[in-house]
Amino acid sequence: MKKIKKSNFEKMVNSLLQSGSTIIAPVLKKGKHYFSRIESFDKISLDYCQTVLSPKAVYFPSTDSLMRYENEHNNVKIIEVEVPKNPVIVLGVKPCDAYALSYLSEFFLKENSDTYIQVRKENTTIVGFTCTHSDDKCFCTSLNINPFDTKGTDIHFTDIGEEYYVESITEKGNEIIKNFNTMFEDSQTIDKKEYSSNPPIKFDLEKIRLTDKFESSVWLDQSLLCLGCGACAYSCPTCSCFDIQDESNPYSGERLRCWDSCGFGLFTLHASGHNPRHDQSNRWRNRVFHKFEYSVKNLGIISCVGCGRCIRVCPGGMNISEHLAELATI
Amino acid sequence: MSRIGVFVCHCGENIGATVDCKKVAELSAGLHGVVHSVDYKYMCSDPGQTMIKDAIKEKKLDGIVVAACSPRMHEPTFRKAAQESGLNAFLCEMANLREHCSWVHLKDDSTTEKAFELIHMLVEKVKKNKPLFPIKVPVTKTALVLGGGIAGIQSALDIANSGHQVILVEKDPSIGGHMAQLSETFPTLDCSQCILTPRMVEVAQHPNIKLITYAELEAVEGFVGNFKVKIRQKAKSVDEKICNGCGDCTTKCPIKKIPDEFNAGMGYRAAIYVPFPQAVPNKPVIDRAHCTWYLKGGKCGLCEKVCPTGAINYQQEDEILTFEVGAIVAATGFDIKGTDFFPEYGYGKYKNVINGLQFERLASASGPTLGEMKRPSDGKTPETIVFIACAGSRDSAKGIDYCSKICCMYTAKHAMLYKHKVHSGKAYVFYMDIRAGGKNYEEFVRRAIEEDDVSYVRGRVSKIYERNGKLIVKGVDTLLNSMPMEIEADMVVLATAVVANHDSEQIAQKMHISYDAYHFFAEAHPKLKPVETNTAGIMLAGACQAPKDIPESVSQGSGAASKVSCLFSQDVLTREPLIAEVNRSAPPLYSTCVGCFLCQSVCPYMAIETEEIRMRDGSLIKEVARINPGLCQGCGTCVALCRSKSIDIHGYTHQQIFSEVVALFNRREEYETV
Amino acid sequence: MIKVGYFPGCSLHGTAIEYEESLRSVCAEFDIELVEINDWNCCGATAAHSLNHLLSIALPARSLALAESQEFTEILVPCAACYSRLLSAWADITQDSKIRSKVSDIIELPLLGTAKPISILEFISRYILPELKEKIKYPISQKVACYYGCLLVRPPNLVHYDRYEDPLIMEEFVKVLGGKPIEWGFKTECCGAGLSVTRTDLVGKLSGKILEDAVLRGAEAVIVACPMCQSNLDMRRKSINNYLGEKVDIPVMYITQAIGLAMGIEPRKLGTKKHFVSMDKFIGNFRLGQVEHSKAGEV
Amino acid sequence: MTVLARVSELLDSQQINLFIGYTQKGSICPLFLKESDQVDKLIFNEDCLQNLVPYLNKHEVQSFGKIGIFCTFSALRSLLQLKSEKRFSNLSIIPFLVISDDEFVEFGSYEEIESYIEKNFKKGDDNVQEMIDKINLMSTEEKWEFWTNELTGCIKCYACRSACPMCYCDKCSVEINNPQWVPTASHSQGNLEWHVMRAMHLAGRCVNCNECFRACPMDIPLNLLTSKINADMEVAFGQIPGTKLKLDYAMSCYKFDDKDNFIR
Amino acid sequence: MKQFEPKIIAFVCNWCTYAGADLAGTSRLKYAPNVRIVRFPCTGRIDYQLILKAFENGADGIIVSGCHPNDCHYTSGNFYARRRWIVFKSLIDFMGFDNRRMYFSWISAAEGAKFASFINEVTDSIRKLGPYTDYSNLRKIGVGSIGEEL
Repeated sequence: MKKIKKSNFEKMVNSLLQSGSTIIAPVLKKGKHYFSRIESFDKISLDYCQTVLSPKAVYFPSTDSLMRYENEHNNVKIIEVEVPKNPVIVLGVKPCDAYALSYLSEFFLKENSDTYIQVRKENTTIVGFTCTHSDDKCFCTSLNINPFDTKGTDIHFTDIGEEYYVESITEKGNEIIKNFNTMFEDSQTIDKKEYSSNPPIKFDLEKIRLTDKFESSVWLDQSLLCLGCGACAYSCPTCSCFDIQDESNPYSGERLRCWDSCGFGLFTLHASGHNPRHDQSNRWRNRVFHKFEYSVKNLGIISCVGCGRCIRVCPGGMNISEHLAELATI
Repeated sequence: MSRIGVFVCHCGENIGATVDCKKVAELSAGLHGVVHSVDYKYMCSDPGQTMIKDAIKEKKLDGIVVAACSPRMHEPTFRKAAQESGLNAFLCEMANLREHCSWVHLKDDSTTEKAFELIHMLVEKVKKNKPLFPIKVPVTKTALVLGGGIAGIQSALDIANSGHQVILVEKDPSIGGHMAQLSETFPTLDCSQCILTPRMVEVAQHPNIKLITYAELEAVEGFVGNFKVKIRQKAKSVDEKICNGCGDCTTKCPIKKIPDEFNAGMGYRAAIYVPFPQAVPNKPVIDRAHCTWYLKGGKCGLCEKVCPTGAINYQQEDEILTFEVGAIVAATGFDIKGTDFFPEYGYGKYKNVINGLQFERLASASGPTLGEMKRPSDGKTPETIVFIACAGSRDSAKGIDYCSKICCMYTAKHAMLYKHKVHSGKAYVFYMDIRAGGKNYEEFVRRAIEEDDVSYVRGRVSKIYERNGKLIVKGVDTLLNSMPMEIEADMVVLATAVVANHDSEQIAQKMHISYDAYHFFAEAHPKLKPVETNTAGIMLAGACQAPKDIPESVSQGSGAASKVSCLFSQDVLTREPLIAEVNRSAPPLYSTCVGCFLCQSVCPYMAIETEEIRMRDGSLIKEVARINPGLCQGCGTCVALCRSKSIDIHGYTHQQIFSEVVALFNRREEYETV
Repeated sequence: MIKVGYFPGCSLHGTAIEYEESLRSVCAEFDIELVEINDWNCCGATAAHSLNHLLSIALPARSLALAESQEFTEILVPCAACYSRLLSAWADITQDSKIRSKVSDIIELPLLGTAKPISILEFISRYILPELKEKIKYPISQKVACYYGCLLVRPPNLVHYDRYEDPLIMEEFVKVLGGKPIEWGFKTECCGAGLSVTRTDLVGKLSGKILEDAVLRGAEAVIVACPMCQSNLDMRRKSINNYLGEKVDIPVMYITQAIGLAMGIEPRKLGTKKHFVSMDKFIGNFRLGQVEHSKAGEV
Repeated sequence: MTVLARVSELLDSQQINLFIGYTQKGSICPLFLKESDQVDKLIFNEDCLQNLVPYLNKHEVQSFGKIGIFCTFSALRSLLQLKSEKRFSNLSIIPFLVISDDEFVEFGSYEEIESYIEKNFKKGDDNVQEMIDKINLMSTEEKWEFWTNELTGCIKCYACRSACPMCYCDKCSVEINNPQWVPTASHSQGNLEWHVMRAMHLAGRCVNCNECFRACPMDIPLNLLTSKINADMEVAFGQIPGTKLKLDYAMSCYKFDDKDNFIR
Repeated sequence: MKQFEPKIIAFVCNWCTYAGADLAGTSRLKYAPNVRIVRFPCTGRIDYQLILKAFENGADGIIVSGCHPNDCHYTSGNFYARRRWIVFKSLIDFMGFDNRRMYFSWISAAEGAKFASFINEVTDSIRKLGPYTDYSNLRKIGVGSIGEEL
């Protein structure tokens, strides 16, 4: 275990910036935090509860170009898109988001490796931070995630006052420590819990049994508040649905992968006009089932990390932790 | 994959001199989906057209672009050629290389480049064209004429005489309209009734005319050739079939002091009445608003007692008559402003300030004074009389900006009639300008001034007040020193403005025709379609469109009749299919139209109606807009208004225009190599 | 207490002081405070507006801007000439933002047009009329002539509270006061104020015709709401009498004076003694008891 | 009678099957009541700003048939505007405007809403006007920079659309792909075109409820766009959306002398 | 270097401006060859989104033209269009679009000369402005990138 003085941490970040790494970190804008590319250390604002959007776009951008093509008279020429390979460091990732990023790489890479995401993951270093601020919307602990967990990070920092307590998790983490070995000092193992936030447990995960609730009326009751936008899915660190769009004119075109949301009515609309998820309640049920049932079946992981973003952004006041608590009681 | 043919015309030297047609054809051949591209000296010539026809057949073309002159010139020619070779006419587009390119630019690469681009745009458009078929609608050869004034009478007679059935509807108990109220007519001073009544009788006797008086329009549905109209026959309370028109009832009726509409309130009539002696039909009706039987619950009943034929029927009810007609002539006439519109002239309280129509009745031999000049207050002969022209008209402060057109002439006539009856009298006319455009009109006015010694004063009257039994008229003579002048008059006649009927707005809405800011009905085009309305199959006649005198009303009546006859000369109407349509999609949506009906309010032709989409069991799924193909003229305003883009217009579809626009660009670099 | 912005103009502080006195006395009875616009200036009711349109707006607009800064949304302008100028300026600046910004530059004050001038007649019908009836102690019972003059209800495109030919609003007030307004044709005829200095003889003719008709129809007083009308009809009696060839002694009073009298306000608080033509006869006639009453009050 | 008692009464007597109001759960959020037993959870205070009318456009909500609803002033305007656009033909709606616990207005008809709005009309938010004025003062380049920056943040979640009472199309035209009018991708151009289109669709229809701004997770001031053009339209055409029961849509009428200073 | 020649697209109605352009042709008036005309039945049909599409696809300037008020073949299409343009203009001005690249005009079927001189004037002024890339460049922001804000 290592530790690093905060002054050295700043020097390290500046040195990484100078070496050409792209650094993405929480930044304060108009009173809210967003992950954003930074040009200097002082833009970083680690003193935050939750960013509006998750860092998932590091792997999975909201709009991603998959390929381009050009018409040459009656032939079509395909132009491949190169994913940039420059090193990217994501700084200040909370355990919930790191957990989510590890889910995303499972999802995109486990069976059929998605090249675009593969390349990005290879070039990205996730620098995790122990969570220090939580609010009434956070519920990671209810999902058995601790606010100081290291899953999904390459290197993990814990703020212990004048210094950061540092755990290297992967080879990429070791690399950083090696590169800046003068700045890191050895440290005792500490109890990170003392330094982390501690969101209360809101429901008993064990009691949520979805399998027999598919036809329950609870979905309609809960989804009445839902207005059917995609704010929850787009802010969610694990939502991975996308839509393929071809933008074209008679001469050329581009194939794009764009975020999509199962909350949209259009999501499952068939060309025939039939929509198997016609009502918002069907879509809401799918969202909960996906996170707590299907992803467990497919990947063995619950794909909700309790970050609470969907609760914060919902214009209709949907609160998934309350809804899960309700599900745990029936 | 499309199979498009491009045909580049040289138009002799017209295009060929500035555009390199051969190169354009070569470049076009390289366009995606173009399988045939040629140039030729004269595409519109017989060999040129044969070239196109042969290529369509041989190359199995599914769309052609003829790059030649303006489509406004030869589009029909080439569409016909396409049609003749089995390609739907609407799969042919024209690129305008002559008017829009070769004639307006110099011989240059950029001109050739433009020519090619124009073709390219239309190649992309024509790929999205769909076969269209002319719209055919059957025609019901019966016309409805609304209004039995002189315009309506003329229209009805002309249509009937050309062999078609006519239904003539009049709101009053008799036809005749305002013309029947007039004493003499300008510029000939012949008796109005003498020339009108024979025509009224002709209407009544014409085998092709069904006359319905005391009736009003209730509703109009449908479209050109296929209107369904509902007429409310107001209860006359007299059985027309039995009544012999003896007139006993009207003389015996005890309620006699009802201001007489026909005499413009200058005389009185009974509660059961015939509006005037020459009325057609000459049968009385009961005015229920004044009749004791209705007001006092079945008392009186005198008319029933005296009627020799038992024609009185107090229990008669309004009846709704339904007719199917192919065309409608609106000839609902006009009204004039009352004197109460003019506070400065005594706002209706001075009995001796009257309007022009009232003067007509005073001057008429059949009027309340039997044609003698007697002023309303005391029956004395007015020794000094003042006529005020433009009372309201051309006065934006009164909200009437237009010229009422007939006042100059009838004021001259009035002054003349007065002078002819009261030789010693003094007549003044205050006017702004004299507008006497028309055959023998100016001469008529000069006669009034020169022969009949009417004093014309160019100036306006600011105020009239009564003092010592005289009307003090304060005005100004702007020609003589601009001095204020005061005239002590015995009677004043206001040539009040001609205005639309009070209910013209409702009538227009029932017919779905547009009207102007003054509620006069709007013609389809002020110059070229003065008789038609925007709603196909509905024509206008007379002063319901704008103020008009008798000859104009008669001409327009005949014009409307001839439009109707043209319409009726065909059994089936054929229209270009370039009209808008609301989309359909798979259930459960059925249409992306969400039924907000904002498009309805924007349609100049009121062609958008409500369509109910129902389940097989009859339950309503949704209401969507539907464009009536009979009414739509294809302007596309609804298309651009529709938020969900649920409306599209054939010939200019979203896809077609979109492709045209996108085709134009994105190829900046390529030109370097051209 | 209702506070209303108040633009007196030069007349109400000078020749028409009795107009202001009576207005304030009446307002006091209705718990209305008239608050003078700070540092108001001349309305520009001269021929200026025919020489420079922009400046003719700017002059009254300054007073409008000052009223705005005092947060008034309405300004009572009792003088008809001031009212006309202020209203025209207000209309110009509210209808055209370009003019507004130009004028704002000229007067060097922020100007939005949020303070709208209202005439005395609008003011009465809005603030006085609703409760007037119950406050009448001595109804006027005589025939009176209501005279509006040229400016009070014009121009038609700006003034909408009454019809511009043959207005009726003052007659309504007089009826509430118990009076009998005559029907006559001179309500908006010219009194000759524009020629008051240059052609006094014409004033005699124009004003004379007005008074002649009022007298002929049995009116015992002329009621006005414009200082110019009042001064012409009241002060020019010499030339009027010259023109008419007889002496007319019909008094000319402000509508506010008439209201005050009917409410029983002491005549001295209404400035009734400040006219050339005595109002004593009229006051005596309509309610003999009133004078005694007020005297009793003084004791 | 308090408003809560009245709501209970309506629910108990089945004059309404659903009541949509507000409740406080950490923050204020909508509450859907089917029975009167939880009526005491309803609250109404000055922080209850959300326009609940958009819920009435959802077919799931419409299936309740008879619905009571708390309305803010702009929500009332949206109800009226929606009615003029022939919405809610199968729905009976009882809107409530709450002033205090004991003081409330219950509307029995749309005519009553119309006359209430006429009598109590209040202009939109001053802050919004202030922002608009601020942007108006910018140069063209500054405006462009301001808006492209703001709209780059858009993630195309369509929360603005979902939360807008006036967005009720069965198929939004952004979803039309033949031709593809608006790029669905959330690149800057797609975002800009989407918001231009949305603003144009709300021209003459926006009731200034500012719901789009409130709903936007990225805090983009979308309400400025709609408020700006509707304020301009009010000046130019004299029509105010959501004040008339009879359709009074500025984009579907015209005056002969509509003023323009740019058409040559 | 070749001189920059702007690409201009004109959306015109069939009855007035298209006919006016025809008249310019029959009168053999000469004007700049930079404009491509798209024919519509009426200005009422012209969708504001087409303006965006044209800019998106690289137009340097746009002309919208139809019948003078009161001259509309369909009586009122141009009045509705005018309102639409007034509103659209207020919106895009507020959003900072380069309003020097959009021209609106009324050109009747009789105004061939006006059409020709208008085209020349528009072409000249847009040529001076240079290529319009602000709009089409937007397409490149936010694709495949991590973006400004995540």
